[in-house]
Amino acid sequence: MEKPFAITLDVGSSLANKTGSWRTERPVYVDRLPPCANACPAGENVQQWLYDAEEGGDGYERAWRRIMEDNPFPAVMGRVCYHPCERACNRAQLDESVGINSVERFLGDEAIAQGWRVEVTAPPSGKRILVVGAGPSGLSAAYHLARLGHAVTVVDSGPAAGGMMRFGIPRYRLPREVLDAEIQRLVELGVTIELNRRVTRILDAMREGGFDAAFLAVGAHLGKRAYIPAGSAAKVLDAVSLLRSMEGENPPRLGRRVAVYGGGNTAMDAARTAKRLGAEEAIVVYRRTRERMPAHEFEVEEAEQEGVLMKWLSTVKQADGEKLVIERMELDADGFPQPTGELEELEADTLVLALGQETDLSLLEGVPGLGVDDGVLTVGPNMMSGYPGIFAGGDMVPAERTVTVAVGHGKKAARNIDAWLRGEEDVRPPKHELAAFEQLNTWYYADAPRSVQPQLELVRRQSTFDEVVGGLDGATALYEARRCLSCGNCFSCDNCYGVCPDNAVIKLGAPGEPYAIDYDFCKGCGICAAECPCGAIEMVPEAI
Amino acid sequence: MFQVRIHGRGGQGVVTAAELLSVAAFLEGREAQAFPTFGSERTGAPVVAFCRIDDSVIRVREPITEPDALIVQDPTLLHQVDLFAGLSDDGYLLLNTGRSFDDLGLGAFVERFDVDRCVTVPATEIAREHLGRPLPNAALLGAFAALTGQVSVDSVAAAIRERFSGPTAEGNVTAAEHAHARVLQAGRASHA
Amino acid sequence: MRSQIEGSQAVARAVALCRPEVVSAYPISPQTHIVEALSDLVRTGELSPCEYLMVESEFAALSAAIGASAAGARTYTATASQGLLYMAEALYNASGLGLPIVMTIANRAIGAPINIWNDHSDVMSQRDCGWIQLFAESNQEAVDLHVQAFALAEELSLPVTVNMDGFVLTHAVEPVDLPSQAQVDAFLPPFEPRQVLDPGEPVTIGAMVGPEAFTEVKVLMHAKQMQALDVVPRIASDFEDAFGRGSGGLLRTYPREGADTVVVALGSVLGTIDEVVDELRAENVDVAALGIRCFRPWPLEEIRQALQGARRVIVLEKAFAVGIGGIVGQNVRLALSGLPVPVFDVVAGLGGRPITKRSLHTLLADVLHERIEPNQLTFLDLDRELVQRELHRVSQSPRSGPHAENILRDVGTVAAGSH
Amino acid sequence: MSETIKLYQLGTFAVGNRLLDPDDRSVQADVERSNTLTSGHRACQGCGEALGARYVLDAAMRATAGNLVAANATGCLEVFSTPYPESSWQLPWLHSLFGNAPAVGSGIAAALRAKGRTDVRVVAQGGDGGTLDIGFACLSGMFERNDDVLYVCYDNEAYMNTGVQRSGATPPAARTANTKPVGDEPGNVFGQGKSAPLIAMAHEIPYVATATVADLHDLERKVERAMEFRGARYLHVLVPCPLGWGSAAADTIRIARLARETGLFPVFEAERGEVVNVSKIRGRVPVEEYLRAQRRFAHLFGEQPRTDVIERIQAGADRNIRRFGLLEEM
Repeated sequence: MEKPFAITLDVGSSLANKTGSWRTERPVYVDRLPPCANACPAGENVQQWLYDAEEGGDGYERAWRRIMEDNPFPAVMGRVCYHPCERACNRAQLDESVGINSVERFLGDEAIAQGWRVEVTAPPSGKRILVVGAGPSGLSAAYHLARLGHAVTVVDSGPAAGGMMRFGIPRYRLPREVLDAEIQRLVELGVTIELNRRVTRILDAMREGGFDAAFLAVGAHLGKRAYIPAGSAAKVLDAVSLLRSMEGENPPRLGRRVAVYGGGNTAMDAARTAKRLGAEEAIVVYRRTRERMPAHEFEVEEAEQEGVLMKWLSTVKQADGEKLVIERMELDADGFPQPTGELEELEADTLVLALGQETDLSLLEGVPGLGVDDGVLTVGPNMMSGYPGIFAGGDMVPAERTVTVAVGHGKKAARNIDAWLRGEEDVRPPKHELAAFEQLNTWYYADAPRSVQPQLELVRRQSTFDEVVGGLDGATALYEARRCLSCGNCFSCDNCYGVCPDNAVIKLGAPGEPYAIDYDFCKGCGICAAECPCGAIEMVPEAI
Repeated sequence: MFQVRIHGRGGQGVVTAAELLSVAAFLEGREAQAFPTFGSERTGAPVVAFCRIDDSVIRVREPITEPDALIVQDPTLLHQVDLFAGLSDDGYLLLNTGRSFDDLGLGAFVERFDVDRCVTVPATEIAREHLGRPLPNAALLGAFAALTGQVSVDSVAAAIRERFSGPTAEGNVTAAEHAHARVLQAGRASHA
Repeated sequence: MRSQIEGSQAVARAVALCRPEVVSAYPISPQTHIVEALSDLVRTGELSPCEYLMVESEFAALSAAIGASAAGARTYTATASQGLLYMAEALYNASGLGLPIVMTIANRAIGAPINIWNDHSDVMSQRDCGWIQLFAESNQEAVDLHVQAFALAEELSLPVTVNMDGFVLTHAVEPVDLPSQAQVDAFLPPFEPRQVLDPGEPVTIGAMVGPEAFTEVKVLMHAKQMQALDVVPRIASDFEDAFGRGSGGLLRTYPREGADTVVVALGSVLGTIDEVVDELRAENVDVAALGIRCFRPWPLEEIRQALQGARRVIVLEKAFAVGIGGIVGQNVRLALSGLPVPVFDVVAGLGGRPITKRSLHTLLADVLHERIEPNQLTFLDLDRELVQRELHRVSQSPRSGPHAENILRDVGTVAAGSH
Repeated sequence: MSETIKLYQLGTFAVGNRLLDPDDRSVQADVERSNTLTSGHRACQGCGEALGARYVLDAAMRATAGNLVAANATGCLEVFSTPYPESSWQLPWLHSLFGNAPAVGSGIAAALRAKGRTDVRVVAQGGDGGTLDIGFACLSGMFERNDDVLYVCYDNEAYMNTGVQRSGATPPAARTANTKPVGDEPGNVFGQGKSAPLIAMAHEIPYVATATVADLHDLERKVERAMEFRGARYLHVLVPCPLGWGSAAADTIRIARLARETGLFPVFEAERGEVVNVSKIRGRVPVEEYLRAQRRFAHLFGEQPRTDVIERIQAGADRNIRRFGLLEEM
């Protein structure tokens, strides 16, 4: 074609005009720390495994394996974790938090159903490690150490592995076949578990077994006994023993009316168990108000649904025969309960004490350099006690006593033990800046109310130990996973690629690095950053 | 060159008459040029059209100020426009009326012309009769052919048939032929 | 084939023979009959393939033509008078983009006062819009020029106007020899656009050009239009070979060059002038007529050649530039610059006033007997008394200055000295 | 169940979607997108028109398998895209004049019809001034002849190319270079902003739609829908202008979104003169939030806030909401 000078031009010739020189600010892709991951005591990369799960199908296994990097018990976690991740979730400020816990449970159950397994990733280190206590913390440590190539022996005084997961949490919250399946995975990984064996002197045990290091996680199994005058006929026992005895052949006899003294989750477990054991009346006696109960709201609600009664602002003064003497309390200005002297009687065949638990530190006798504070062993930030080579975690160290915290301790200890054995320190990269809700552009997230997990009908909850809360089906789990806002991390939505008025965003499509800015043409308008749904683009001033 | 000026009112087919006349001449192998006085005349307004007939190419394009023949389609114009301006004493005058020049008070005026060259024809009636509509132009062209001999009535008929078709064409042709015959008779009568 | 036909009809048929693919037009007297006839030919399928666009204004008519031409279609439109002015913006655009559109202008006066009759004010107002401008003196020539115009436009990739006097030609019924389709097809090859909007070979047409290149673009436009001075005569002679009839070209002289007195004019008035020339020559007055058929580009050399032997030149034009005078006259003077040939500017036929042989005889007599001075703006058949009265009345007002009196003198009033 | 899932990946709001089939994704999510208006153009930072034009033409290019020709009116779009010696266009493109783009489009369409190239489609485009004011007659004529042209008006509500003068689309109270920000009637004194879409509908052409650069999927869908029709079609796209509106370059899309969510700019589709689809407001916003984001309305929020004017503008938004049923419950 004959093109008249200047009047007619070749198409696309403006590519010669590099408009990037106009720019005063440049967009830069960033990764921010999602609040969920930040809040997870087990240090799970929650957002990442949700991202994998969003694809469904193979994504489920990828998601599960990603959980397994940090936590060997997804199915258990999906049931017993009090999911602080969901309290931190930014989506809560949009509608409702993402049901992370329910998705995790779905993935855990899917793994059991599909028989997914994990392998040891590292070559054998030749090191032997003794883990005392087969609870969540001990097993978690054993799992991670084994995957790091160490030979691990777990010793537990009890008849079965699981610790509080088995002897503290009722089966209606954690069916045993689920627990067994996930523990079995550890055994298949090569972890040796010796049951019904008590370690009395840790240093002897290590020397005799030729262990290079030890991780102690004996938990806190001794129920606290408050002094309560009790007549000979009075039947008083502590919640821990009650719950443990549920795992034995013959369940305990509690009578028609059971009083549980205490306000923690264990108290709720005890009361609900009593109800299931046939008690016509299970009543929780607590010296403060409901608001001040340490038990989680949902536990209290479920207990009440099942007919458990609550008696607030009350202390047990005395127990004998078939009745308790109760003193009414009132809260002072600081919210502490003060006796009023007003007494009343309460019919009760059994009094269950749920006043917290203590740790048995006897196995540490003779170990030099240890610090003990308020009945628990103090450890450093690397989970090592005052005695080199002896690490500890879970309920026996100062921390919130939850399964998830314990599992987290196990992982952290394992990493540190591994490093210590190599004469190194376990150094983690600094954490990214937290992804705040204000950094999101939530317009781009379509409305999606949280999905609800099914619950067992009441009759069966009151009479059987069947699991109360049901799991999500595949579609719902997928839906729930996709409610994730991917705070602070690109999820390849193509928005930046699409909204740039200068076509200055290049789509690479590479995993983890889906886009790049074409600084030849980017004028720095900032639309990409403003319209990034998840706040993964930052505008940085150009040095001029 | 023979120059014709046609006067009438908008809607009477004045321009068409000039054009038909030029076509008739063309069909006889002669050069002809027809054109209207251009304007935005509407029905009823005075209209003038011109036609030149020659044996050589016609180059001049001025309006005809000194016609050899004058066709007046509507006698009521007599009192409005200077119809006869530029018409020489040996010019032809064809007037559409059922009455005589005397009746119209033109007796004195037409005396300066050759009596054989001044004719009145009731073209409108003839048109009503044969065409069914008061469109006098075809009849007048027939009369013109008889009066001036510039074109034959057959050429006029051919021109009409070229322009129109069906009953309209035939009605106009009949009207033209009727008027033609009538003028010839009148001519013979006047010499008798 | 020769037929007795109205000018507009003849032109419409000639255009149809050129097989335009798009015709877009808006009605305005006296051009209307042409596009009416074309729309009819499209409707009946006689002209096919062809799209007839009945647009909402002349501006749209030419704009649509621009689009159609840029899309590679042979494109035609027609207008007159105010319509041409309403097109003004698009006229420059079409020529600037180099789109070979052919447009008939049925020349007509421009208001105010509103006047629907013939003169050349319309085209003269747009004489420098970059279009090639041809003038027809008869309907036969109008027909022939349209056929040549498409060839010319498409060879140079420039738009061309064919000017024919409104009513005088458009509404005149006279013999015209219309060529056959085969003849025209043989003479006019299918349109092959220089640049075209084609998804197969996309280009950006109509870029914004800044000071760095605008001058060059304009110079190239000028050079391109000047090429027409070679192409127009060549096409005219090709046409004569093909159709056995001389038509078009840059100029024509009647009866021959070298006369003492030459009357220069454009368009249909030339026929009347030729008559007068013959009559005067019969009286042994050595006079000739020079017709300008291509006004833009201005055939300066050819005109200089044609007139250099004359003792006097009378430019008779149907428009004038208010505030200065003759337009064609100025152009002729430019062609004669340096030669001792006096030029008489005569404005005639404004707003449809007939240009009669009588008036022309008077004019020539006045010139030959030196009753008119050269370089004095003369108006043919001017009602001097009326103008004098009016100018005189105005001259009484304190607002009038010496120029008003000069005009009084120009129109021959003697009142000037009295104050 | 999963089919009904409507989240960000499957959502209507984000441009692309890693979980969708490539066919369901936005043209703009495609690495192979045509970039019909490509980089290197001289539009201002954050130009809504540049963004809107690329979406419209890329969608039209896809809908026509690349058989597309564009006619462009004079204005920012033409000036910033074709300064000699560089063009940003990647399709056959013609600029003629300010007021004649619709007629030029008609001419191109006529030529293509005559040449039997009806597979090649025509887009004519211009700004609000070229469309609603100087080009209005040509637009109406093109509609009335129902020529096979998609006309796209990129509405930034004033003459931006010449320095932000009032146009027929300038909304009430908006400050422009030739409307005073002070006095009893600050900003644009008269008019509601000529509603070209309603006028287009009055021509009963096959398809009329409005869209904004805030919902780019919707914009693309409407272009694709428009290309399914033969005859005259009109698409009116709201494209915020950071320069003329006095808004942050990064806010271009947000402001377009606010225009929609306030009800000031109703987003709908009409076929043969009848509204067939309305984009409901997702989260209704008071006009004040929209107005405050733009300096052209700053004079309404001075020492004496012009609550009266703001209320009048709110009333206009409410009328739109009523007239077009922009709220779910309506």
